[in-house]
Amino acid sequence: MRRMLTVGVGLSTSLVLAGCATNAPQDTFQPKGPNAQMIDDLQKPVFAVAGIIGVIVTVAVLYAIYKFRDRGQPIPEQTHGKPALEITLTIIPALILTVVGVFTFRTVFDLAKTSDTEMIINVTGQQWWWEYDYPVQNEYGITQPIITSGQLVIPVGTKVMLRQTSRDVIHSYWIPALNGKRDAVPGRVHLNRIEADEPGIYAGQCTEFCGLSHANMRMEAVALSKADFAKWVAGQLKPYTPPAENTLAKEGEAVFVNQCARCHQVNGMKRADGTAIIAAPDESVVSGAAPNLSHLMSRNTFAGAMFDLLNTSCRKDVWDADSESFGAKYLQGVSEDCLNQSDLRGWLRNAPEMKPMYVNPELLSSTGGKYRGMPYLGLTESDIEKLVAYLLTLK
Amino acid sequence: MWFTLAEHAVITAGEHDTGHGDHHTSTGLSNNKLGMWLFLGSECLLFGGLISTYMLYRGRVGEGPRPSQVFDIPFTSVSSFVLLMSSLTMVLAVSAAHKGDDRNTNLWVTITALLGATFVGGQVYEFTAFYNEGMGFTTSLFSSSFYVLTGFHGVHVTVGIIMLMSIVGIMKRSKTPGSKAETVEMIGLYWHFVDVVWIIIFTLIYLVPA
Amino acid sequence: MTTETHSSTEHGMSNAGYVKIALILAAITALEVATYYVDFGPLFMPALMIMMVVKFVVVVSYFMHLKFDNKLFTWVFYAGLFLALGVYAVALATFHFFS
Amino acid sequence: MAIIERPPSTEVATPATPSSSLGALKRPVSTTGWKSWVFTVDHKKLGIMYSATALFFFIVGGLEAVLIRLQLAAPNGKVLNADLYNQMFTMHATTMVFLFVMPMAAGLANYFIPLQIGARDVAFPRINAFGFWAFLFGGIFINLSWFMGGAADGGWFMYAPNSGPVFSPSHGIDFWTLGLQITGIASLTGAVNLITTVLNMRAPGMKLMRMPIFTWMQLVVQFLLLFAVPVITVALFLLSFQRNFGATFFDVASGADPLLWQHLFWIFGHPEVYILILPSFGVISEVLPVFSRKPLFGYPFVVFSGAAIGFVGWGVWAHHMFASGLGPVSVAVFSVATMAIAVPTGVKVVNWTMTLWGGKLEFTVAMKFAIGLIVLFTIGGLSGVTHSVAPSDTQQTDTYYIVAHFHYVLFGGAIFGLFSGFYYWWPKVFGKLLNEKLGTWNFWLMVIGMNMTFGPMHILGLQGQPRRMYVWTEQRAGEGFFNLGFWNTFASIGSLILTVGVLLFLINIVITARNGKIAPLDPWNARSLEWMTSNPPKEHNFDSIPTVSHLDEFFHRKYQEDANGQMVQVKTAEQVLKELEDNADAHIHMPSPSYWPIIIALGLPVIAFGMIYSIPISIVGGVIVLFGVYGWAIEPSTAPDDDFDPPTTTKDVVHVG
Ligand code: HEA
Ligand code: HEA
Ligand code: HEC
Ligand code: CUA
Ligand SMILES: [Cu+2]
Repeated sequence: MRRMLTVGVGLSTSLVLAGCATNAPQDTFQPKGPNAQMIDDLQKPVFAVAGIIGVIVTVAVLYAIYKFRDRGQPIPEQTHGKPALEITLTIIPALILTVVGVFTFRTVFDLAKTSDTEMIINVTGQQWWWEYDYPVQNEYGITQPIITSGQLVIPVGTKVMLRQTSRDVIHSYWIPALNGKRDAVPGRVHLNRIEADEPGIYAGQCTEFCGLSHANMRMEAVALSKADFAKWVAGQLKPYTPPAENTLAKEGEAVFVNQCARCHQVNGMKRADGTAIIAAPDESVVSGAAPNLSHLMSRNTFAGAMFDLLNTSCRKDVWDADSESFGAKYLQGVSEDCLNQSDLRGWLRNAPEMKPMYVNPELLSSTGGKYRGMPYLGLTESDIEKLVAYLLTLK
Repeated sequence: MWFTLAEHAVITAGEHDTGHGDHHTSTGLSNNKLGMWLFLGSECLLFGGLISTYMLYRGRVGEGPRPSQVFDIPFTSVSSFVLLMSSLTMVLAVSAAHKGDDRNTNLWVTITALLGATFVGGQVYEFTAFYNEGMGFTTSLFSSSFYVLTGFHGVHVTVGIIMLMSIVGIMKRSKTPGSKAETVEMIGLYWHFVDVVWIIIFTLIYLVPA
Repeated sequence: MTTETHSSTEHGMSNAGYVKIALILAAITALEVATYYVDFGPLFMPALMIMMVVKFVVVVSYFMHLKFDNKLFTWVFYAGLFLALGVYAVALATFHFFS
Repeated sequence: MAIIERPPSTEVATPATPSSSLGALKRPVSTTGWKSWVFTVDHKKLGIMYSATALFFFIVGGLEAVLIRLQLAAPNGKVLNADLYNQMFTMHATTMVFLFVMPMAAGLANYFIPLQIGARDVAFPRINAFGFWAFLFGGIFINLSWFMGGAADGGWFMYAPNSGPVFSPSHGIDFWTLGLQITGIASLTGAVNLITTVLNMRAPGMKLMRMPIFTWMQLVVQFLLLFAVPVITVALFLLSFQRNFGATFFDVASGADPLLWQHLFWIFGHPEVYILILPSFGVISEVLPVFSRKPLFGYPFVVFSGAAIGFVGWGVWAHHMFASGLGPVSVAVFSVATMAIAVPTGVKVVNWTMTLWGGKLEFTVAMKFAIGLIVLFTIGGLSGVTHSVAPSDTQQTDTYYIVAHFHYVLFGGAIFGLFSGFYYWWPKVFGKLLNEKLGTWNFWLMVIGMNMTFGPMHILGLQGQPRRMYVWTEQRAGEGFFNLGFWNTFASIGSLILTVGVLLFLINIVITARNGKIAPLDPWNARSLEWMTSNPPKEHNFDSIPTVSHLDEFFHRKYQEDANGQMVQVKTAEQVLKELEDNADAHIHMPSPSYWPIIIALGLPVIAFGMIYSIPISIVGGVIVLFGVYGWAIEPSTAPDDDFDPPTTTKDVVHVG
């Protein structure tokens, strides 16, 4: 039985060790906004209560097995129980839980409050990335809808209401530092409120199993100061500037129109005859959507935040920036020097190899030939070279 | 469908022979009867689930017809009435069986089976009519959940008819008159249950407007 | 639960009684169908529900002998029934079915 | 086989054999060899078969778990690809839950309920046999998918619409759905059978409040099954109709609501978790008193809290859906309802601890596992309570913190309870004692391994690692040595220790079978009726059915209070048994073996197979089932007396079944 003690001690030490570990980006005990804070205020005491009860039970059992082990004592009295004790020990937990219940009730309704919303963003999940759609909100300078993906950009200190849904299966939106999860369910709109106290990047992850690349469906929330946010909005509303003639990028544009524009929208891109090029991803993709690439280089990640658009050193620069300088660094976007060439090229070369997706034509019978994710396009290396040059112009 | 089929066959046609009256049980109740009631309790959850699904989806007709456009209340009222009356003939069969009156038992069981068959026939007719009005199994959520619910019920009735017909055959072969009384009673319980389920379906699905 | 009552064989009702009950059931059914043709106003839903429940209970109590049989059977069956009612009603309520 | 003559004689009487053919085939008559197993209706043989099959599936599920852990041992694991990984955790959970814990509990129930209530068999022996075969064929059917283009890959709760034909085009989910339908039939027939058995087949004097706790908890479990299985039956049917016949129950484009599946699944699923745990609660409520040498503390409280858990368990299912978007009212209500369940469960924990208190504890392996359960289950239960606080749960749900919770309650609870039962009842079933020394190693490696595997998952989850990820990356693992990477590796090492622990149990079985110690009649100085039989029990269990006048009847026959109020032994187990033998019933009529259960059960997977590939095959299966049902219906479950060679006299016949 002494060994049982050892195990107990070992266990509690490991828990302590855990406490002083890591700083993981998705830690649920580091709230960075009022909603997550509300949860934290509730869960900390609950964990404490649970811990204490756990210790009491464990100690009682350990004491009993030490004290009452067979030392040759006579057969004990055949007692059948003590109702008074039983009832007491039933009522105490009931009381504890009543208290917990009352606070839980309050917090549930506090978190569900929507009346003081300051900004609305539509969030749509699909296999395996998130799309953000900022409806027109003139007070933030959003005079036209902004559509982006992967990184959700919000102003600090603003109560943002996410209106969530999905285009295919159920996903779940989760930025632990800002709030708990809320599922994005096709056919339903679920509200989820977030607010960040300080500028910075907050990591998150899709947490409802959504098929092959569920593990690779990540997201990030980027909080910018109100001034920086306005700059970001202005950047997103910048009209399309075609690459200069006779550049590699211009050739890339042609490849893009050929290969990519059927799925990916680039706002303002026109054919030679001046007609707008409108993507029709619903003809090729089950969920009916592919990321809007108009301002690809304004974000730091791609493909469901699975890969960085920034190379390692530039990424570090942004992530480690203090909250003062963070905004400016983020708004720089991705320059040629900072581009994570290998992953982006890998992606264009063979996306399904980089990120498991359902694009095997033999298995597509049940989808009417539509892909789930971005297919292998069989581009040549020179096409890729051109495309990268072109994508770099999409600031 | 095979699920319910096997289930009933196993439980109802099954173990009757062990339960001859003189058995000692702790409650004094017959094993078969207790088993049957347990099973019927369980069936409540099955039909409850199907009915709830229907209730949730009855208004979701997509391009297909609405319930009120296809339902033929006079027709269904008649077939509901037929099923209700089959409960009467069933109870008369059970009553005769307990009196050891195999001749009358046979008669009432046969009539019950016929009434049941009429009901199922009506359902087949109804389904065909609906289908012709453009309400296929996969037309809409309403149609799928309607067919699944009433189809499950229809399968239950069909299984009941098979059991009724079998018991007629078995009683004819049996040497001791009245020996199958408990089996008849057991089939009766099942039959009445299927009837009460229809009582609910008729009201909730046909009479309450969506 | 240990009552030594013997199962249903001896008691129950006379055949005439069964016929009477069937007539009542038929009458209620007729009334139910009538609601389809005659406008009962706000009474419609409650009336229909009550008639449905009455028919249900009558068949179960008399034709299925629950009224005369051991309470255990009643208990087992209605446990299932009420459980079904309870869980499915709550589930539908979460879909705002009743509002 | 069917009639046992004069049991007291030391020789085993050669059983008379039925001669005529009443069904379409002659009755099977073998009393030895494989036929005596395949066609048996004996609850003890079926119990063994259930348990042996379940143990096999435990190893399958365990190997799947080890592959999962190997994949996750390091970042960007390469052991499994995404597709295989998704199949792996789906099938791991399915196998463990539906093909190991449930049937293992059913096996113990089958074997011990009749013995504990003083019956000679269950109420419906042939249905019992059918249930076993349906479970076996259902389990094989589900696993066939591995070889037919891939197993189910939607997670064990198979949320729609991800489980629909578009998003899971392989046949894996079809096999899963239909296979579970078949094992569901097994559970349902088992429930009807065992409830009837417990209510109707008790020995004289065995009032409900004198029933051993294991039987009580199983009774609650069977009621839960009775009412929960049809709910998942509905869900599975809807899914099958969608996948195989084009219905659109979960297809959003047609207006469906995916939350319907979640409700149906969890209305079943939450009672299911109590179906998994209560048998083990029952086992340790037997084991703790025996090795504490005093009665279970607060027997009525334990009974009623078990029933209360069963009851309240129906009202909390939506706690699995706190993040699903139910709306604050539902969330708040279900949150508080969930907390309520901790109260009756706490009653049990208190009573077990109080049973130890003041006892004379003997730490056999069975006892060690039982005590292990108290502590480990409490840890899991308490993390459950932290989930029940809905706002916190939105941070926890679908992370490894949940995985930690349910492995503590399932492994530390359900499985420790079952292992306690194995060590406790092994001598009863096989007449030999499992090796205690090896068992002690088995226990400690399992305790250490399980804490190493699942303990760190609390940390992983709370630091934000979601579940069901085929890979994790350094990028989200945090800094420092003790980052998530460390704990992932640590957990994987733990799972290997756990494997060794389980392996020792398998080795123990082999060693015991080869040259284990022959068990004395009453090796543990036990208290309940199943020990008032020989080891292993005779085919008819009891020579004469005992009349019960106490809770812990066996103990009270052995021990009585002396003048000073001290318990003293007045009889040995041998003497108690001798008394039963002396009053032996002269002529015991046991249910006869039958071909039909296995034939009907065989038809089911054939039907299911046809539903996936081609309807005519289903029709063949249907014909097999019908044929079996008819054979069954016209064959009396107990061969009549004139059906024997030579015919027996009907005088003094004791009917069973
Ligand atoms: C054996 C199976 C088992 C058991 C017994 C339990 C028991 C409990 N479970 Fe668990 N649970 C699972 C198996 C089980 N669970 C599984 C498999 C899942 C995940 C499914 C999936 O997603 O794949 C799950 C998930 C799960 C969730 C959903 C989490 C999520 O996905 O977000 C929740 C939420 O409330 C929950 C709560 C509880 C509670 C409150 C109990 C209570 O019954 C626990 C009660 C016990 C105690 C509390 C300890 C002893 C009590 C005392 C010592 C008294 C004093 C205590 C207090 C005052 C607190 N469980
Ligand atoms: C009773 C239920 C039960 C049991 C016993 C277990 C046991 C184990 N489980 Fe499992 N688990 C679940 C139920 C269970 N699990 C459920 C419900 C899920 C959720 C799935 C989902 O999300 O859909 C899950 C998910 C789950 C995950 C999460 C996967 C993910 O979300 O991505 C992990 C990861 O580590 C895991 C690990 C383990 C391990 C290491 C064991 C170990 O305890 C296993 C120990 C057993 C063995 C190791 C077998 C030993 C024997 C041998 C190996 C013998 C070898 C013999 C020869 C060679 C002859 N389980
Ligand atoms: C058949 C549709 C389809 C075609 C054609 C296609 N893509 Fe994609 N693309 C997608 C989908 C779907 C995604 C999202 C995949 C994911 O993240 O899981 C995607 C993602 C991307 C991303 C990451 C965007 C982000 O914000 O995360 C880039 C960059 C990209 N594609 C570039 C291209 C280029 C360049 C081409 C042409 C050479 C191309 N795609 C052709 C469907 C397509
Ligand atoms: Cu999207 Cu998981
Ligand atoms: Cu639960």
